[in-house]
Amino acid sequence: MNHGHTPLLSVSALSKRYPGVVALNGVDLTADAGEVHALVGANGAGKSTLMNLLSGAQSPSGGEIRIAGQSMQFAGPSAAQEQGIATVYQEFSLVPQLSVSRNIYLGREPKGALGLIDGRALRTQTIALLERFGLKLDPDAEVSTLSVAEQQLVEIARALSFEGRILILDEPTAVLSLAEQENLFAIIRQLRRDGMLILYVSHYLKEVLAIADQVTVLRDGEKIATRLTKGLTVDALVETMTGASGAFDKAAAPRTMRDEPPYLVSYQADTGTSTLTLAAGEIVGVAGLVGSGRTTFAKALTGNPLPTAIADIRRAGESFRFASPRAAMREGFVYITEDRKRDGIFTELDIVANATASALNRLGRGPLRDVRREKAAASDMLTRLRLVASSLGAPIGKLSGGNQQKVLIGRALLTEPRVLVCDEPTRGIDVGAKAEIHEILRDLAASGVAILVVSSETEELLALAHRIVVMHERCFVAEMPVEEADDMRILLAASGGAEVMEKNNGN
Amino acid sequence: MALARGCARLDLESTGVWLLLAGAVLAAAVTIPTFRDPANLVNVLRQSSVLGILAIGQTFVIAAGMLDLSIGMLTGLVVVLACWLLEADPSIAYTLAVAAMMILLGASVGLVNGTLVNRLKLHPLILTFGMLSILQGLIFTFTDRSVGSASPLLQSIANDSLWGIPLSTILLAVVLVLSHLAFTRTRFGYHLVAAGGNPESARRAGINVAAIRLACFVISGAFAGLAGLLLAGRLGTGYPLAGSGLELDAIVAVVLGGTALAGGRGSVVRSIAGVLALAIISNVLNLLGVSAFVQMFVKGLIVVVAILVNQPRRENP
Amino acid sequence: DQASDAAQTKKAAEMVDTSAFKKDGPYKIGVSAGYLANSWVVFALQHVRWEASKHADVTNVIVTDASFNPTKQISDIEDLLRQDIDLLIYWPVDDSAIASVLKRAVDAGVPTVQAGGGFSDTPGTVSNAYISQWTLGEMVARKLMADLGGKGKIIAMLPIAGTTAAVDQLDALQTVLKEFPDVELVSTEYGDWNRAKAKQITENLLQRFPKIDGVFSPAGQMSIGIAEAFDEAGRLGEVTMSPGDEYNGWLKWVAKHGQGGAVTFPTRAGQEAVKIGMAILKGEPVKRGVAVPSVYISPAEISKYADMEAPDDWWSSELPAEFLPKQ
Amino acid sequence: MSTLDLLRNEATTRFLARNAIFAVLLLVFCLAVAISDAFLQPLYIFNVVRQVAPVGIAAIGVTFVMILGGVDLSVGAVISLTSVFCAVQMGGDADNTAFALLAACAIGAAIGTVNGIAAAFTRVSPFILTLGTGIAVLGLTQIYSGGTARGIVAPGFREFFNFRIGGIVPVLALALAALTAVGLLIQHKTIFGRQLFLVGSNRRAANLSGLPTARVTVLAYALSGLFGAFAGIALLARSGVSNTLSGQGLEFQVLAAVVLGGTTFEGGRGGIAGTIAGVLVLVIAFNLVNISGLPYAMQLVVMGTIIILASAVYGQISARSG
Ligand SMILES: Nc1ncnc2c1ncn2[C@@H]1O[C@H](COP(=O)(O)OP(=O)(O)OP(=O)(O)O)[C@@H](O)[C@H]1O
Ligand SMILES: Nc1ncnc2c1ncn2[C@@H]1O[C@H](COP(=O)(O)OP(=O)(O)OP(=O)(O)O)[C@@H](O)[C@H]1O
Ligand SMILES: O[C@@H]1[C@H](O)[C@H](O)CO[C@H]1O
Ligand SMILES: [Mg+2]
Ligand SMILES: [Mg+2]
Repeated sequence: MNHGHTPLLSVSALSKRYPGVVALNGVDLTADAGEVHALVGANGAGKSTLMNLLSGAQSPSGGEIRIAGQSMQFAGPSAAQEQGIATVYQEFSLVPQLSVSRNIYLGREPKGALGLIDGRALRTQTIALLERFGLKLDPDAEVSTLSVAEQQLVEIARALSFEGRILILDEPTAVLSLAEQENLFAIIRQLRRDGMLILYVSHYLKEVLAIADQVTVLRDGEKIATRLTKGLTVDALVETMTGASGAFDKAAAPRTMRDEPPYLVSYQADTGTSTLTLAAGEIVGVAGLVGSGRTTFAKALTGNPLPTAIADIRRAGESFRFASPRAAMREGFVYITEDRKRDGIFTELDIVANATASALNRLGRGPLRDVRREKAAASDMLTRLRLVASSLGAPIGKLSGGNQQKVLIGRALLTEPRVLVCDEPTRGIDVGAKAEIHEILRDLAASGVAILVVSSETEELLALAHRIVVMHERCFVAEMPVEEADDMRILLAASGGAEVMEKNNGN
Repeated sequence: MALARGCARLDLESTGVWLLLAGAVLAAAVTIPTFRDPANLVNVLRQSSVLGILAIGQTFVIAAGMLDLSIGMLTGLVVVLACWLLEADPSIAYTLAVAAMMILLGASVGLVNGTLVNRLKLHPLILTFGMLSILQGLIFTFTDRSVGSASPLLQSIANDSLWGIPLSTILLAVVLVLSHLAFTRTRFGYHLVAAGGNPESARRAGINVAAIRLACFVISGAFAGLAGLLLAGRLGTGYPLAGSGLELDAIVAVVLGGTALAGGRGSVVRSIAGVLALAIISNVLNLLGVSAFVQMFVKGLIVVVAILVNQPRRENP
Repeated sequence: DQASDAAQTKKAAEMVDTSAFKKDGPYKIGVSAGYLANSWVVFALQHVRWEASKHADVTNVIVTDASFNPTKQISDIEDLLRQDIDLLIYWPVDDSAIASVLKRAVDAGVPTVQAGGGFSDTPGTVSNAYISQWTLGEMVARKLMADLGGKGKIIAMLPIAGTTAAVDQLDALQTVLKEFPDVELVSTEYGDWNRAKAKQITENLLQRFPKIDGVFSPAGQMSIGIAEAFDEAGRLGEVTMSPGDEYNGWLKWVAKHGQGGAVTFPTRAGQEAVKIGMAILKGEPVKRGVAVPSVYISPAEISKYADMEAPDDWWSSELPAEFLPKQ
Repeated sequence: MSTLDLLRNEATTRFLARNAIFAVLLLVFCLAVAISDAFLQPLYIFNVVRQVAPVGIAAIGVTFVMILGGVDLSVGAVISLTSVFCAVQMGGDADNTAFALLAACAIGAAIGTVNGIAAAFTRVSPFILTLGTGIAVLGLTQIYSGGTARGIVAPGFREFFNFRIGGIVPVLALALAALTAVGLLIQHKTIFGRQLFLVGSNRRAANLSGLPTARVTVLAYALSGLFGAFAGIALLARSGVSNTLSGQGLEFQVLAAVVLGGTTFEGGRGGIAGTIAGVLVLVIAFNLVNISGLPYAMQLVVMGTIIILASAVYGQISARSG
């Protein structure tokens, strides 16, 4: 919206070129104090690039940034910070070996006598900050020992500690629990009231419409439009993002019945034992709050047990307890990670290498590779998954998140799995790609694969699963056919308020 | 849970070297009477100060996520030059002047290392390995035999004691205290471990990572200069090969001290514990009259075992 | 140089009053080896053990190895003194580097005897069982000049740069060369007593110089590497090898090619050192230095020394079987 | 279409990055030829190749380990031990040759396996780990050899490896070529070879993808040890004797060569071809200095400079390709 006075932030004709890529192309944007301004767009649209330019992490190839009317050239992040711009980056931006407090005030440690750092002051400052914003963190804990969610909270606390004029949040909620998200939104509203400008990047469009005053849509590095969120619908927003009506059908595909007996899984966690069934041809969704233990279960099921996380699998007389992913794969149990960058992709290796990683033996002859067969298998699989890539020789690191995820799915499928376990299969992936991946999973189920989907996005589970189990404190506390499921029931069960419901074992 | 696990590891990591040290001392004290002889302990201290100073310098570099293989030959170069310069005029005044020069020389070699690492984006290991070779070449171009002699001042600092404590040990202690302060109480110290732990995060926090790296190399270079002066005093003469291999001993000591080569952690105090452990082990083996050949084997074994029991924790999440 | 060598011989003749060191047995002998990873010093050390075994009042021999590191040798000697040794036998990595710690030993009443290296005239060394690397170098040089007929281009292969051996041998050669203006020293190399290294260096020299008439190489183990290089380049014919030392591999080579000869480099220097040391402990006056003389062995008489059955890395000696290094 | 040529030049930069070392090699070689025509004489070239055989062979093994993201500093010690051991076992008798060679290889592989197990099942930094095992092995060698280069090589052993086929190509040079071929085969044609890159690129992902990361790790280090033994044998073949010091310090020449060849310490990149090129760059540079008559000391200076410059050039190019 255009105020009479000079807006706090105005960006004109801003561009960023990377060798080869035009990440951002002549983008104009104005946003004002006391405003929450959201940025949405497909993977690779340029959201993070824009944020990185504003936070001084990268310098523009063209265009101008004005803060309160003054033109800025940020030499580096510290320059931007001096202008009161604080950032929560999309990528992990902490030092794992250091404590929470040292991370929060990194670069701004309080000095005491003789210019020496005042450790006590550092600690008290941190405690004060955490209390003020209701963040539950141990100031002395080493970041490497925190969960993903807790680490994200540290990044947020760090940004808040600047008490600047502009707060940049690049996908802050991707790994946060509902409660933590609510707290964050409360904080954002507070800051807005205090006259701060919040730039908010997210793929969760509901969230965006709930929290933001205005939303700017980027596509292929260009600005498509800036809209008031008032009266804007998700579908309308999706349409502007994708340039086409991309809204995907929420109706779960009909379950294809099989006569094979189901797998009976009994999961022994530190908090007790609970069971779960998995049948060929059905998609089971696992809901739960962050930290409820879904990933740990998913990994235990696929050959990464902990002493306190063991999955026993029985089916028609046979019974397994996998000691390694390798062993699990032999029985057709395959896991697709929730953390692509860290546990998924082989960044500098090409697409073929990434896709065939798990299937080398079945594609080769004895100890020898069959390079031609690898190429063929990879390209067949990836065309089937509608992968968009220049050439299969390109390193996977250059692909967008969505396409990377497709390659990972391809890797799993090349092992011809019987049970496919997808952990947050669409985290950080734009709506277009998301719909495609859902389609792929449905087809797989139809072809007789048993699929377990762990997701923090209820809509996703409702759209995808035939049956939804809810995890709370590392046990399955509720189970419901999708027809009977809705946000409320799931949330209730997930937060421990599970009302007893007769189990529907899905057959 | 995860936190507990973390702390457990952290503990062993920081205490491992003390256990090793205590173990070595105890074993020695009970088995060998001569070990308890204060004069012997003084020996061990005196024998440790050169490596100690080098290890402290190396700790800065390693904590910052790098490595400096050039300090050994740099020490050697200083030994040769200092003795050569001091032969003409061993006066105290001139000694001090030369000392200043040598420390400056060391620092400037560090400056070159740091600049090249920053500018050419070279892997520190390969760069400093090249530098090692260059320095060795320079030494031999300068002389192929022992030259000059260390001034009385240098010799007495290296060999004499004050109230029964070797002067070189006192010097080491001063360096240690200052370095420990730098690590634990200054922004530089805070920022260098950050830069070592995750350079990109450090950069985003507004830390000038390049400057940090430069500084670390300068420090390790300057300390190599200082160590060279001590070594000159101890040898009394400019022996061309005096420094060869010291860089690896220093690295071993630092790692025994629980500083992972991955960077992001580091304690100069523990590095010194590592140095002492090594010195005592070799002293004990000598006192036990263990065959010279077996000594080498035992040392290798101890290094391996020590680092195996004292493993670095898992790195970045 | 020559003068200093003469001076050295004169000094060596001086007698030392050892009454200060007189003490009764049993005795503990400490040996500080500058390095042991070298067959010559291993044989020298075996001679030390052999001689010690002949003295009933010598209870044990403690050996430390500085493996070419003078700093460690200082520490080693300090540690040996801690163990109340009665006699210190040593060979240096570097003479001057250990001068002061040796002085401390002598001040502490522990006599010190240098074994096998060059004569060392410092207050820290009571006596020497020494081999004059200079005389050795001179003998080798003169023999080479004779074989060359006083003219031609030669190369010099020396041991580890900076060691007494390297320094004195080169100095001796240069002194001798003054008398032979028609002999040109085209290149001086350091082969570190390492046969492979000597060979590689020579291979390159062969590229650099279309003609090399003679090779000055007093250390046998390097002479072999050099000869191999010439041989493989098909140029063995053009070159005159200097005498080497009693390195068995070299002796075998001489026996095979009837060329070069050898200058003894007696490993019994170690034995001499113990004899001197025991005399000192008895308080008997001793010479500052006992030269263990090198003699020239012509190719003709080489077979008396060469042991065709023994390894290359072996030294001809009188050691009794039980004291020979394991083979 | 803009994306198309973007990809084209992206591909080219990647190509350049992969092959920077060969450019460097060409450069150094031309320089060599310019300074001395000796570098055009086959006899001399092969001499150079033969000189570098031990380092080159060891470097092949170490490359496997470094693709995996590890490093092997014990290789120098392994070279010493295996060559001494081999000579002693031969004991001057041709009948012992076969056993001596096999046993030496077994020892090398065994030491490598120990490194591998430690590297696979602990989180110890391989740099310090192999530095330690290296010291230990050096000690073993000293204990075993007692300081002398014990043993006598079997008659004909040296002669065989140094025999020049057609009066030009020494068998030792052929051996290096053959082992290079084997290395290339393992790298490109075997599943293990591909798994090396996968594990080196992202160990966690490799493990989750069901790769036998531990087995791959152990095997890689075992190969490094085995090739170390081959190198030890080559060294013995060249010199005819060997002692504790023979292999000392070689590990760093090897390291330099591998890194010059474009195999990074981070792993997941590089390969045998580059390594061999790196080896040749180093040896040519060394001989160049030698031929141009610079003193030994200067050789060291030039070596150091080349290592820095070459890897700088490499780094620049690969940096641009991301
Ligand atoms: N450092 C870089 N080097 C080269 N290309 C880059 C770099 N960073 C981003 N890009 C490219 O710029 C384009 C925009 O990337 P950006 O991260 O800004 O998109 P995004 O909207 O944040 O995507 P996502 O929703 O997945 O976070 C993409 O094509 C990306 O590949
Ligand atoms: N069975 C178990 N035994 C011990 N610790 C467990 C167990 N299950 C989970 N945890 C711990 O709880 C924390 C969160 O678990 P996990 O990551 O599996 O939850 P999640 O539901 O996947 O959360 P997210 O939404 O972040 O993926 C982890 O640190 C894990 O170590
Ligand atoms: O071992 C070396 C060489 O064998 C040389 O021949 C004489 O000096 C000894 O120290
Ligand atoms: Mg982004
Ligand atoms: Mg999870």
